[in-house]
Amino acid sequence: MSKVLALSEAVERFVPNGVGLLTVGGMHLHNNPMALIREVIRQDRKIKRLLTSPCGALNADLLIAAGMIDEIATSYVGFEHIGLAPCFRRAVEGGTVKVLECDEAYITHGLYAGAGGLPFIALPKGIEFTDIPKVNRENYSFTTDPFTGNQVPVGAPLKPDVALLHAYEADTHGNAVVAGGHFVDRYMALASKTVLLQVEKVVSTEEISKHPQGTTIPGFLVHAVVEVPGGCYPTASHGAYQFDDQEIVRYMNAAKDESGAKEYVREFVKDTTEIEYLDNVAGRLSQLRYGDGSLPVALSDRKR
Amino acid sequence: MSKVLALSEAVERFVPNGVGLLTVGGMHLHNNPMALIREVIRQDRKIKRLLTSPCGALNADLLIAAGMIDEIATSYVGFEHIGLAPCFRRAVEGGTVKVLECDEAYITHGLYAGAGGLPFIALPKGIEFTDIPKVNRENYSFTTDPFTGNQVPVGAPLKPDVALLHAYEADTHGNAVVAGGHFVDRYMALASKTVLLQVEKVVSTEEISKHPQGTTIPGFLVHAVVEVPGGCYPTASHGAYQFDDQEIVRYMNAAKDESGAKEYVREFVKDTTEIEYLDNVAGRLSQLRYGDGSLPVALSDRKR
Amino acid sequence: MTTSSNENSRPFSRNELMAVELANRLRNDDVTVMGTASAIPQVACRLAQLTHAPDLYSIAGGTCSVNPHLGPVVPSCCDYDLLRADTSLSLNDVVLLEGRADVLTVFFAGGLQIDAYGNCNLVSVGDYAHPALRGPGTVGLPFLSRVGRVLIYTQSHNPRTFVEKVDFLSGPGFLRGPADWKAADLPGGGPQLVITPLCTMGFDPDSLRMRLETVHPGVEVEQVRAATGFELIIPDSVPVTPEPTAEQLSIIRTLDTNGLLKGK
Amino acid sequence: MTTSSNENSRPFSRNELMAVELANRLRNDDVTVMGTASAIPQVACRLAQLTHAPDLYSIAGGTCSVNPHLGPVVPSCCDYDLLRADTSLSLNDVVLLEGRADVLTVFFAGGLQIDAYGNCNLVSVGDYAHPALRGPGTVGLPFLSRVGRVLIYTQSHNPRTFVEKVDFLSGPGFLRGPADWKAADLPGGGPQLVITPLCTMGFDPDSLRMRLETVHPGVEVEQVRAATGFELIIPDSVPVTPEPTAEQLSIIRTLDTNGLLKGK
Repeated sequence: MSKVLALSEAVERFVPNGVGLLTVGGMHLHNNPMALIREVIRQDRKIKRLLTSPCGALNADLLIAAGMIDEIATSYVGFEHIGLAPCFRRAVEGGTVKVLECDEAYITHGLYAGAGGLPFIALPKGIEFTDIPKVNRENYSFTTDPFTGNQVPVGAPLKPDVALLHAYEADTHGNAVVAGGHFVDRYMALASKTVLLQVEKVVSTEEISKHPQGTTIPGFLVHAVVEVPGGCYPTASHGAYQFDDQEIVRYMNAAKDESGAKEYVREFVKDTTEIEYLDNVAGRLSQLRYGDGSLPVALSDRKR
Repeated sequence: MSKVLALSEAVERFVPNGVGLLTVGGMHLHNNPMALIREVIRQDRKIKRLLTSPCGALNADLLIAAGMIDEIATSYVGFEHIGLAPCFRRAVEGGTVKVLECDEAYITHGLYAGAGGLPFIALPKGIEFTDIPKVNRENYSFTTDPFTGNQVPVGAPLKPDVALLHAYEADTHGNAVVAGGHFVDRYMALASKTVLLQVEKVVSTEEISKHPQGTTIPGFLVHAVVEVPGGCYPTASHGAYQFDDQEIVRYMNAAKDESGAKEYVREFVKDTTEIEYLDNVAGRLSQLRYGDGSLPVALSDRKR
Repeated sequence: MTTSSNENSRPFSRNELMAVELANRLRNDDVTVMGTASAIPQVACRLAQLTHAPDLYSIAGGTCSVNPHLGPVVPSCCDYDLLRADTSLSLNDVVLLEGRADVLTVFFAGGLQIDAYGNCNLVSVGDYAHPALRGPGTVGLPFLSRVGRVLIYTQSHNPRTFVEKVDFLSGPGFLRGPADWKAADLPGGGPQLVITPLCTMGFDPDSLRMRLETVHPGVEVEQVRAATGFELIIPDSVPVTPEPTAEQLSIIRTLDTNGLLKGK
Repeated sequence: MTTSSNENSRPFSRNELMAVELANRLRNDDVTVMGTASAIPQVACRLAQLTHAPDLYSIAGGTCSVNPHLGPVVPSCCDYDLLRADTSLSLNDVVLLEGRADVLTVFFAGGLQIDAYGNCNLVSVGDYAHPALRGPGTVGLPFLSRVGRVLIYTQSHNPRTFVEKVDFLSGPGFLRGPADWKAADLPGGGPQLVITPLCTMGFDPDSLRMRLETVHPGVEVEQVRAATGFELIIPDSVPVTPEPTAEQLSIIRTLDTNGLLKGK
């Protein structure tokens, strides 16, 4: 039974409006599942709480720009070397989006706990000397280490209702190959109740099974596969194309104030179908594609 | 600086006599680091406590046959479809080796905790309804889940002093590629203070770096690399050769009583150098090699 | 094991019958996991995939390959050959999912001892401190408490294996019965099925004790009763287990080119 | 940032000087980790590998490749190009090792605010509930408490960055000083070095407060004092930071074919 769906149908069926905890894959400006995120905005599926990878970027900021989220659990939202994320910054400074302050170790260990049905996860020494647990008592707490008697910091398990993830390719069952960096996307898939996957291309199971150990996400965790070549744009898709720093800067400039942000979302998301959007950026995308010669990981290797 | 050492020197330098917690890689009759284990026996390096993967096999039973260990933390020692492990069975029934009864989930999560400096690991619901935590209060305990107020089972972190592991190949720095099943060997490497690696062959860093994501164990965790082609025999080396069920049966028959076990150890380990031993079994090994045509994972794929 | 005199004349082995019985209980939306020495459930899952359950996923614990293609069937759950498969996970991933309790729907279990409530024991027989028989250890059996359906299979149907109460509980079944089971509020669905060389058993929904369902061709009910070390619930009428179809046997033999299941 | 008038006439940029200063503090047995926007420490590590520290390991947090070959240097820590490397880990593996506290010896840190005791803040400036400036978030900075040596670098040396006490402590330095630091008994060695476009600073072993070590060529001690928002310990004699050697510059430029470090 094929799980390949049109972008609109995948979001309609699997992202309920008001979803409790939704997580978005990718890290910094890489492998952000932008096509899925744009469709969530088009369909106005509000998100109660967003969870990012240890470094969220446009995947979080665009959702904030569109007024989609109430709360964000994150250890970082920004555009790395390019600058701060304008809507995240404004929303937090203005108190319109609540932050559940996390750190990278908690996000990865918390997803491990969520994936494994662990009631909570004990954390390595150190976090209790920061201000983070003081401002986020929902995700951090303390308990007794019964082996030593010490009070130690612990984190709550992270169990997203829905994960929006990008992979390089998948078969119709959702068995997916991630090229390049894996970030915490696999743990998001393992920990989430529902997984939507956007891919550069759908391939045969025969092709996938030539490299059984290259598959990062097993199909039984995946609910929908959406084929959207270019769908990470303007972020990078490892193995396919680099991020577009010019478009990121354009977004940052446009989103300097709230009305500019709303206008950007209207023009490039709400008033544009995904196909139109990707048609319009096809020229930029072709310039950003990794050339065969310059591939750091050859195509024959990316399946590892 | 090359970490490649002769088998004898690697054990001399890095396995102290009376080592507190030593762990052996591989699972069932696959990827057991037998050359390292035979050398530990030859050098009479006693082990206070042995930790196996979720399924120990000859890697544990031969050490027991040779009288090397006082205690064993394990969830299984046996020869899978072939039968029970004779020396483990006899030693536990006779009370000469103490068992720290573990389950598979605790061993993997406990190594995760050890690798990550977590003070302990909360376990998923279920283990508390078995008799296992009742008979092993050193590794299992209970504490309060501060997010729910429930008492929940927890496990102590597993932090081996020394890990003996097998990999298909490594460079002189110890960057290692594991072919086929990974079992929990990587977590053993991440959690152990000292890692000794036996490999089928040493390759160049240039070769390794052609497939950076195929490397399972990073060199900075590895203290010694020993090149012993055939060194897993009579267990399997994934990517190289199948296990020898005939030799396992011969061992099981020989080790039916304690004097037979001691005699086997004397003949095939103590009175034989590793080179002599592998010379003697070269004929069998050549029959057990995976033929090119029958390779389930082609040589070009094993580096994934 | 007691076998009937005309056993060898049948066109299928007991192992093949057990694999088919298991396969018949699998569903198209199942995600199954199996452990040590799992040739029979491996064949059952592949058979189901190739017949009524094409979308079923099966995970070979050990290598943790997903949907191994088999052909040949291999005796070890960690075999390199199992990596001829659709995809593959890491052992740690599988252990994680075994904790999630809402993804994996079937586990194939067994034991040195299996008791009237489907509790399993792979650890030791007799007093734990001074065991009469030390088994290999529990491996992942505590997972039984968290999986959708536990399907138990064993090649030993005798009073030493089937006991009123396991000497050491390492794989939770219905614990000590309904009150205990309800109080435990475990995420799993508990044991559903026990398949042996003699018969197929289920569990009585009220008492949660083992109940005979069918006897295999050539086996008498009395034989089963005598081979069981506790009071088995035996309905008035006990049908005979359906025989494997020609198609099922043909598929099994295409997979099992080494004849691992032919033996018995 | 204050720059001296003859800055542009020097044969190296401030970024190149900072990379060399960092490289000079790295040892052959180091295992280093770096995070977000880490072009400067990436170059520092590769430079060290190609000169005095061939056995050093460097981990690019993000992709988690080990010993990226660079050429070109890339601005993002998650770049696909970083996978042109010796080997690679998963992010989860690196997070685990950051907890072990006995494997990773160097972390390159920074902050919106860095205080007199080397505590870092990447989260927010002003009242946390109503921040004057919301930063991106702390990422992995709590790891500072567990790593052998923290090497801090920043491209902003001004009184807003260098403050007496961070408004939000997200990366532990020496906390509130010797008593606090001793009581905490953290596994890490604490901050060792702070490199800015103006100078290199260390920490006074008694007070654990920041202390000027060297001023970069063309920078006056008074400039540093004025650019620092707390009372910096300034020794009687402050040498000038050694200039990069021709060999060091040549290596950097072979790696940095995109000229990322050339800017400033």
